[in-house]
Amino acid sequence: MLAQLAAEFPDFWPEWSIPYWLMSILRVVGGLVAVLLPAGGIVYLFLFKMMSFMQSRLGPMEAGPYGSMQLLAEVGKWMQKEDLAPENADLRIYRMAPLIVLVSTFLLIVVVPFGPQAWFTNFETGIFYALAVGSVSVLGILIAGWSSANKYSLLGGLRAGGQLIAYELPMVLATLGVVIQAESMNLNRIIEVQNTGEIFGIGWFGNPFIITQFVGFLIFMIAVQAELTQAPFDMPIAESELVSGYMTEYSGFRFLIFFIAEFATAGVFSFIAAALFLGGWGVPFEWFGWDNLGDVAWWMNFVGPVIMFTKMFALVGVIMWVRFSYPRFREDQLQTFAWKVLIPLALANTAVTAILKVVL
Amino acid sequence: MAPLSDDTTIKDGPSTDAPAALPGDGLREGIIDNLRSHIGEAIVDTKITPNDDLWIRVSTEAWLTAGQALKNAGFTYFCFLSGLDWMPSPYGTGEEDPDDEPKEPDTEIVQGYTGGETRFQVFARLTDLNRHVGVTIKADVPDDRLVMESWSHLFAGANWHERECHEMYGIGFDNHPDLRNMYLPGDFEGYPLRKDFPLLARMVKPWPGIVDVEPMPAEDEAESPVDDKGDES
Amino acid sequence: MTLTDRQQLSYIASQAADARLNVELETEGMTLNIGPQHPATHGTLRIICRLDGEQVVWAEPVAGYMHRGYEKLTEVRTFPQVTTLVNRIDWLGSFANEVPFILAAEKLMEIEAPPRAQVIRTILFELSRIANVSLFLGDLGVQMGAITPVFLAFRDREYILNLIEGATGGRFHPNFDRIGGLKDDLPKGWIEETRGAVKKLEQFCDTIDDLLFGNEIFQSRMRGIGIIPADIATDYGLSGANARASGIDWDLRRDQDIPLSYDLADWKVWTHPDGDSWARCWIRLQETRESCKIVTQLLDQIPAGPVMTKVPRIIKVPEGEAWVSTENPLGEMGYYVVSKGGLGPFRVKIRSASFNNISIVPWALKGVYVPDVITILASLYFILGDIDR
Amino acid sequence: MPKVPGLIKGLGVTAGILGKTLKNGADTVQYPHEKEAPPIRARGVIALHEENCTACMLCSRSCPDWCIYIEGHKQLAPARRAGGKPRQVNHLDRFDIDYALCMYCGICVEVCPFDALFWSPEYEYSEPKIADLLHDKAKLGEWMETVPEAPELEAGAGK
Repeated sequence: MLAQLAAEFPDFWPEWSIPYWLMSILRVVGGLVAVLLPAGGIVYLFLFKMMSFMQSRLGPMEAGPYGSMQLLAEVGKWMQKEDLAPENADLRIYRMAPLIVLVSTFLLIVVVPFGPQAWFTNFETGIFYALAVGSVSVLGILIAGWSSANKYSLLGGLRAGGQLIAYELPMVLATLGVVIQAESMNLNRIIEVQNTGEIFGIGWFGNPFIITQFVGFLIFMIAVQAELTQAPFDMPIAESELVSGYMTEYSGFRFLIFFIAEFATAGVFSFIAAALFLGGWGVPFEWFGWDNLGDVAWWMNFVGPVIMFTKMFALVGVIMWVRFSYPRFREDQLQTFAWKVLIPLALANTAVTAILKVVL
Repeated sequence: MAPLSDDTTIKDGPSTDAPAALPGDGLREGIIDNLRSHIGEAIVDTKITPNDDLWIRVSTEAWLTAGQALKNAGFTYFCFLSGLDWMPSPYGTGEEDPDDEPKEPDTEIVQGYTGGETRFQVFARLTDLNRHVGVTIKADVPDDRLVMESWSHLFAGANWHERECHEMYGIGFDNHPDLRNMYLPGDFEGYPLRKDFPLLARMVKPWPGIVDVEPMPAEDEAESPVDDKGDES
Repeated sequence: MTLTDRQQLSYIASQAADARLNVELETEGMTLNIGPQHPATHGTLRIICRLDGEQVVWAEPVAGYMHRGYEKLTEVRTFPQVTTLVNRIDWLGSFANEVPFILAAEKLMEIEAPPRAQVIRTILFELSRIANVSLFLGDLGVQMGAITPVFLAFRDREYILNLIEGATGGRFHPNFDRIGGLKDDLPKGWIEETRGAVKKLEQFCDTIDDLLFGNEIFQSRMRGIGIIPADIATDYGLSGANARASGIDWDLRRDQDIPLSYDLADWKVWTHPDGDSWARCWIRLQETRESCKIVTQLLDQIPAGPVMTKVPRIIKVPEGEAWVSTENPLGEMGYYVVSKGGLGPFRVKIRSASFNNISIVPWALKGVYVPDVITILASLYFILGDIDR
Repeated sequence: MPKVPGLIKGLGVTAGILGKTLKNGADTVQYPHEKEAPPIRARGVIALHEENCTACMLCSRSCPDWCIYIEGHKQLAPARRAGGKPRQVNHLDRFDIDYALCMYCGICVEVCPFDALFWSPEYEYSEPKIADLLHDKAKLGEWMETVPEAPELEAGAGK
């Protein structure tokens, strides 16, 4: 019965249309899931468990089995807390700042494809858009730092501003290599190229750009680490010097938003990195005899997200692993590293890619 | 910029099993003679405890020059500087039975090693890191004007110690850059380490050690409160 | 004294910072209060920094938020009661605080502890050094955002604290030292347990070496930062690892005649020529290893015999003055005890290491950046109870 | 062997501990569910053996913090030997220790000439209010049950 249904399903798939309102609801729900699920998963898996295990302890164990409900308990705690604001704070924008940071995360998820048809929007210039709205969070952080009327917050906000802008550039340049190789800025197209491509005639594994663009991948991940302000680049937060920097004055619900945004953004950036360098939602098309995006079977819309989430968690795992192992740089060392090492390297990478693209 | 020493693991720290040549009393006498040759009669008194330690008391005026002379003689390491109040405390330890006859408080000021004429003294300790010998240097603080020369330009570390001494004993230091309180609020009255400053913790509460064993009703109270139950045999 | 390039640069930076304060400023500086409630101040130290951008042009520590007036309290306590007070000066290495005070009282009474007590004292002294410095090594990472080392430090320090508790009854405040010896002998099985724990601590040192000291980021944060030349160090009375990191070969365990059993063991005094934050931290790492070595060697050499000499039940210390200082985990800690022949001391001057070590902060912080303030403070290593007493 | 960069080594250390924790379990103890036994000598709380106390005030007087409060009265106790005269003994009315003040130095236990005070390793007696930390002789007596035997001494311990 089920097998029969499954066999017949592809036939009516193209005609199977969803009304616009349902589509909209699906997208909103999907967006919430794609942002909040990674955030929750990352916090539980990495922040609560992996970090604890790396420090030879168990982490939260009381709320739910193996402490799995701990995050919900924390959310409950934060919701109950008083919404505090410093006396001299610029209240309106002070309250707005966490939302701006969170909104930028939601804006980012819009272009991430989870399957051949499972996307929110299919921009032709998807990666350009992603890099552009990725910087919106800087505004939120700067606003938070300035409006808190706290010197630590101000220093943290300024550091964050300088750092995020400095690392935007290597990130853009690192993606440039991918864009040159894929000849497209559409993320779904980039994924398609990776899964249909071949390296020196071997197409069995596709062509995930992590192999040909390894330097670009490294630069991208370092830049992501800095964008996310995770150690060793966490000086805007720097709890031991700036007492959490721009987040110092936030409490309760607003802190929760910052907190969610931090880990949701880690997830979304890892989604993008997975799409750019790890072949995204796809499996090498050759395995199933697909030629292009149009051929991909319908079930990839359901398997794709699973693959995406797996890759995302793997990447976030590396980000968190680094975070829990390294001390942080100093602000000027970080800028030096960005401008004197990463950017020249990324430029060279782009140039080499471009030359090879033309030559080969 | 290259690191100052490239090797992060310097393997040849000096190693010794036994203490390097320990100072003898001859060395300590030599120190006194050396100091006397510089500040002359300003040395009022000295004391050597055999194979142990050395005290020198200098006159009030020579406090700074003595420090300078000692520093030049190799005592470069500044250990501490503080004050002494030789007046016996009028309050005791707060552990007196109120029923007892109040004892006449001892008011005689007796200075310790190397003597002295005044109630307050300052003392400091300097160490010679090469010869492994230390010296305690003392000076009287005149009773009518509790002010000494500051050592803070001689030993930078004396700055904080003099501030502490000023706040605790009320001894001033001339030419000290910044004689604010370290611990106490700026408008605090009194000098806590002076013996006539009461320790409130021992004043506000009665001593629980006062014997509080009610005697037998209709019995004479000559017996000691401690019963002989313990030596049961 | 010849200055290296780096030291000169540090001087130039601080001079530049000075000059900037003196000229008419077009921009306004910012005063940043680090503390008294701040994660980097290990308690309640407050550091007022005047900043130009993120560069410190002037800094001053404000101590005293934890002043407990121990020097006054000693005046109303008997000699055995004072030991419980001095336990709480440097609360991470508390046994080490008792020893110099007891030695000073013993010096005045002209008695000496029996050899067994001396060796056990030395072992406990070194164990409290390990407990203290291992926490420093872990905390060092936290000051720079690496959160893992501190948990490892807490885990491994626990082995030492268990030992101290097993022998003395108190984890943090042993109160085990008595005038004339020790309160009690070691419980059975303690020596074997100590051997195992010390091995674990040696492993901990290697882990920290790999995880933190070997890390290039850590090195770039610590190298050439907060250089303190030797003459400045002696001027301020820096002691312990801070002085040895400036190339001063001075260790009170070796360089004075003291009734502790350091001469029974074969160990090294480490010095480093640089005088920067890195040197200070590295010296402490090496010292922890040396302490492990001392403990392992002394465990084999505990002589049989009593742990207490004959002392009267009610201890009256003869009139006199005595100064005894020992090489405590934080540096030179000494007590100047004046006795008038009574039950309690007439005056006790407590010379604690952190007080001097932290008085150099205004000098050392000139011209550095805010993040370096944290690393320099961390590398100078102070404990609030040791500053304020 | 070429030197492994510290950055890689650091990642290796944390991964190693992660693996060890997964394999052998954590080094921590899940406190309310499982408890570590404190050492025999641990100074947890002071227990009072009331029968031995003669209200001699020695502990109260030697306490550096003045946190022991003793009251008593004299009364007649039956004679030790048959036909003897009734003895006069001190009866303890009040023996309070204020654990909010106590520094756990153990001087009172040491000075007690009649073996009435003991250290117990018991540690779970926290109270929500500081005032409730003033424990009376009934409470102190309950802790007598938890007082362990003194440990054996290490070889070579002399008298």
